[in-house]
Amino acid sequence: MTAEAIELDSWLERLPLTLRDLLAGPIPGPWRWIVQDVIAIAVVLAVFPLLFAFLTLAERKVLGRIQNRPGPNRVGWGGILQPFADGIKMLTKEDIVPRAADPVLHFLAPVALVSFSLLSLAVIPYGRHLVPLDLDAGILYFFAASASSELAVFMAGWAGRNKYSLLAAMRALAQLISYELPLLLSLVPVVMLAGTLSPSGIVAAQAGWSAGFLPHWNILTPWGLAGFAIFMVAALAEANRSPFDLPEAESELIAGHLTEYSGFKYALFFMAEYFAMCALSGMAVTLFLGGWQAPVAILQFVPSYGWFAIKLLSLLLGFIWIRATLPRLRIDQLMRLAWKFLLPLALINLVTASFWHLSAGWGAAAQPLRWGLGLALVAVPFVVIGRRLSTGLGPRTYRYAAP
Amino acid sequence: MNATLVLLGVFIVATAGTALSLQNIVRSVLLLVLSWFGIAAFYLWAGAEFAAFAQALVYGGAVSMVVLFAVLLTRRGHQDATVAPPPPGRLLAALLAGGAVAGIIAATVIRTPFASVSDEVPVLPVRRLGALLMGPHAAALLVTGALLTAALLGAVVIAAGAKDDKEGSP
Amino acid sequence: MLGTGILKGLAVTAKNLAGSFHDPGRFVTTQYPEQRSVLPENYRNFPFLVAEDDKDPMGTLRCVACQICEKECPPQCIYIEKSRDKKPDAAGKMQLYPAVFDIDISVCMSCQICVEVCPFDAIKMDQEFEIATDNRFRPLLRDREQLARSNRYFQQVHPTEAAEVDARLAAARRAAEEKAAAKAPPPARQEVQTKPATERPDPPAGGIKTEA
Amino acid sequence: MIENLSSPLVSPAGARVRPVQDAFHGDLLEVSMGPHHPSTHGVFRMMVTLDGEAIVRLKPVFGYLHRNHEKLGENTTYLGSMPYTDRLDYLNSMTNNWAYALAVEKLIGQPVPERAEYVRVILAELTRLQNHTCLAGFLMQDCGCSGTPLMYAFRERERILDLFESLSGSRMMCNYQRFGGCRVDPGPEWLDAVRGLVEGYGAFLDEYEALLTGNEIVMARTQGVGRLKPDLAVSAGITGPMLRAAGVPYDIRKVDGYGIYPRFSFRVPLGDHGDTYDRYMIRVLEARESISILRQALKDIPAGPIIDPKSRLRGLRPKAGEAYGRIEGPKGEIGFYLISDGGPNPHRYRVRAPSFVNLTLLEDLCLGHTVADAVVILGSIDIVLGEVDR
Repeated sequence: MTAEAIELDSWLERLPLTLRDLLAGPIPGPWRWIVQDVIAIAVVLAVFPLLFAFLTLAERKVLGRIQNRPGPNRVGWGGILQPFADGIKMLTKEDIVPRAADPVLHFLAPVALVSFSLLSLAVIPYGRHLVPLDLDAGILYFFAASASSELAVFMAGWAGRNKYSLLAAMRALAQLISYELPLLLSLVPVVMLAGTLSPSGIVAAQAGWSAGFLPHWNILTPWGLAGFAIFMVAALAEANRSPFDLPEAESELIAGHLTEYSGFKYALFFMAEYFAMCALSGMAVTLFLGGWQAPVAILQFVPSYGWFAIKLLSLLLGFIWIRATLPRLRIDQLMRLAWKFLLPLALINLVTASFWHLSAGWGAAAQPLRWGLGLALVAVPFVVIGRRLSTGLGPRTYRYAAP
Repeated sequence: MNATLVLLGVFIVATAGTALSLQNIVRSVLLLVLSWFGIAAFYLWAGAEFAAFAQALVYGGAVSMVVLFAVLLTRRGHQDATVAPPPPGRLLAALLAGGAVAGIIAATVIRTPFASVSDEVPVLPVRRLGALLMGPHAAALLVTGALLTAALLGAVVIAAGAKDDKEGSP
Repeated sequence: MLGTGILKGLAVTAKNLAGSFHDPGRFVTTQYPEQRSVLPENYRNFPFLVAEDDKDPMGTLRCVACQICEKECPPQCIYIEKSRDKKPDAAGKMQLYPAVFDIDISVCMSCQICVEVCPFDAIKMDQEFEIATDNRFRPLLRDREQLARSNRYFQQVHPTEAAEVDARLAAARRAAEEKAAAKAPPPARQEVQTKPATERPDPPAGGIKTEA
Repeated sequence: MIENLSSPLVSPAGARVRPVQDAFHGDLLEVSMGPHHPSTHGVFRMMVTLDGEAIVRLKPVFGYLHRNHEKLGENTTYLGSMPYTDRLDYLNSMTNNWAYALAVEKLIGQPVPERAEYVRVILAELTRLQNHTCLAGFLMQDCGCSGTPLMYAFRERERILDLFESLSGSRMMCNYQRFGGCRVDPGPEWLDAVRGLVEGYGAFLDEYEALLTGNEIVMARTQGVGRLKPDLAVSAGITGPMLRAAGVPYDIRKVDGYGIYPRFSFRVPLGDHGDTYDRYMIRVLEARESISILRQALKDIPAGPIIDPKSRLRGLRPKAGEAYGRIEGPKGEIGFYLISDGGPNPHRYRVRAPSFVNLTLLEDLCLGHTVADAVVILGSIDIVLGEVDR
């Protein structure tokens, strides 16, 4: 930690640490780190389910407001207790296990899905001192945890022994696997330029402001912008969110791989989906939006975990906003988008990032040229591949019958 | 011998063993995937974080999907539904092959001098790993890369070919 | 260029999100039990029988049991039994009255054809829609007493239509009186028991459920 | 034109479609969608046979909402059937009423006063506006939007239904037209309310198109999906926006010129590809034409009686004969064919429902497409089960 960072540690910044030491203080030496880890786990297990609860409420309220209606406002003041009402309803609902189902897999699927998505929450740096698990290969751990959630989706689809849920499970797998590639490739430039796989290292690499108000976030570079866009689109697909929520598309295969689930297991699936959404947007914040860094130097009095929360919530709001606006893509279009559009763009983004890295030494005069070239390297393939991909689609003009 | 090592070894062998014995093929595949996660846990115990997460990501995420897709998409043809009892010759050949492979492995295990397990294990930071991979071991990395790409292209060609056969037979 | 259409769509939803907080045009929900939307005057729900006088509804029903509405009602949900005796109606003429007048409002589709074909303006459409019941047979079969409402209630519910009907009835009554007066001027004019026009402000009768 | 199903079909999208073996042993998947599938616009069922993702055979099954409408018509008086016509295409009761009134007026040669003709045109175009707006909402709901376009469409539809309620007494079951005119005279303040709505509707359509028409995902999901060739459409008797989207210039308002439509100048938009996107766009363009018709009608609506004084409400006994009255409903040609034998009840009461006829081509449009497309194609045909099953 640089000297300047230490004296910046206001008491608010160190609050979580002081609280933890307060709790873990009396425990004798060797057992203390276990208690500290248990506290960290307890905090994550408390914060994220609560965030999930109020996220469902926020989603229904924002969706309602976009559709000119109030959203839930009957339970509690302004609908604040709605998530708990939903929770109780889900708990009291009957949990039907189909006779032909494979009971072990049927039970294991939601449990596995939730546990894998919870695992991936362990490495995201929520604040300057708030990293539950500071791993050297944290980014790899994150994607290892979220990659095995495909297994649980397959288990859910297969265990139900239902023709629709199996079809939907196969679609879900195809979608998850083909979007894993652009997801990972879009973060490779970040790792390359930050030189480390550890999330806190990446956040530290984005520290500092040039001229006081321009933060060194990755998104404020041409390759960062493209990488962020690809990462968000792929994150939408990984979390089965709006334009890609094919697996549980109501208009086609009823409830996809969730058809055979009811009661609290059904709620667990949605909890897992929201955890995956939070985890992926947390990772997007860490990689591209400078983690817990403040946007402007003078605003540093706000604690670091505050900035992380603001960025995370704004990304989640973006997820909800997109869900309210866009229709769903068909399975073949979804695949074509992943393999023929996002993947090539992600690969070209590597070239842009390397150009950006090599041209770091250019003088101030050459900055506009550097930016121009960087943006061209991003925009030109986008337009060319975009036009080739959407041949035959486009706005049309209509003629009128002769009177 | 270290207790956790034994525990992990038993876990891996047990899950792989029961995977072989199960009737329900999907459950056996899932048990196999569990044993892969056991191997990842072993790497973690051994202090190789990078290898553990790579194992979990590659095997737990991708290879398990390939195996499951293969299990689901191969259709049992009518002819191989009933498994004919193995003629005595085939049984003998199986024993021979199995014995030979087991013998070679046992021989190498016995003859190689294992270094004594020292307590502190040097934890390699990922950056150092990267330098090593790109430096002295670059050739090995590129060869495996080329091999994997060739395998992938071969699979695509075979799969594309298979679609035509399916089209032909009504 | 790919993506501009999506951005325009996002802009529209953002405008609606912002608009829903200040622009009434973009926040259309009326919170029903607390707020109520104003019903237009022409709104029609199930029919009711018009009675001239609040205090004695059964005595002053305009309906003369001519059964035209029973025949014309498409789903046939009206059942009328004529009375044996006669009683004087508002214009003093001796008329029959319905001994039984049932409407099964679970069958009625409130198409108001009965109102259209009734020559005596005896049946009009009500505007009360909060009539949920826990049993779908007996409470939904309304008999004469439940159907009767006073003309005052009719004036509250459909003001313009009621005014026009009252004017027409008053004119018809005056014409009947002149004709009666012209037809029998020589004999001593017997006391005309006709009730004066209903403009006389009646105190709201307790018996009939009048709109508060 | 439509060969029998056993011979191999080449679907419009060019995908080679193999004849159907028995569905249970080949690698075909028999999927039954409906009758209470969330996206079949009411009780309608599609028996879809899938070869992998592509549809090989689609058998529509309907009749779940059959209410014996036409037999009922034969046992009720001419006036008694009028409220039942509201329940045919329950989204557009005003145009159903007008078609039935037109048929009876042709049967008995009943003249209709000027003001009633203008009010009928105004109400028909208002119905067309709300129907086309709802269609776009439902179509986007089938494409997977989570309700936003549908809620905007219903927000505007409620404004139009409030106008119907303040005029006829009920939002959807108006029962407003009579033989020889209309039942209630719209007051000046009602006409001002309609003028206010018509002025604001253009802006709403612009905002709606900004949300949907340029949207790349909407274009990807609907362009080239369910392509309908003009000659197939004509031979199958398709009418309405679906026919005009295929490029055939046939609009009964121009062809028959019934009512006073020849007095208004409006254009008939035509599509070139006949796919789902064209069907959506044609309806939006027609909505804009309806706005211009409404402006013209509202400008010069005359005073005068709303119903012909000599028109008979009860005891209508037309001379023996037959008549077929048809109008350009929002979904296509809705017609009533009446045979009277002099009695108070029609001898034969037949309804030509556009949704029913347009639905016959569902399989031809869906061959070779995926299940997700079939749902979108069904949405673009714009069927209402009340009218299909009668």
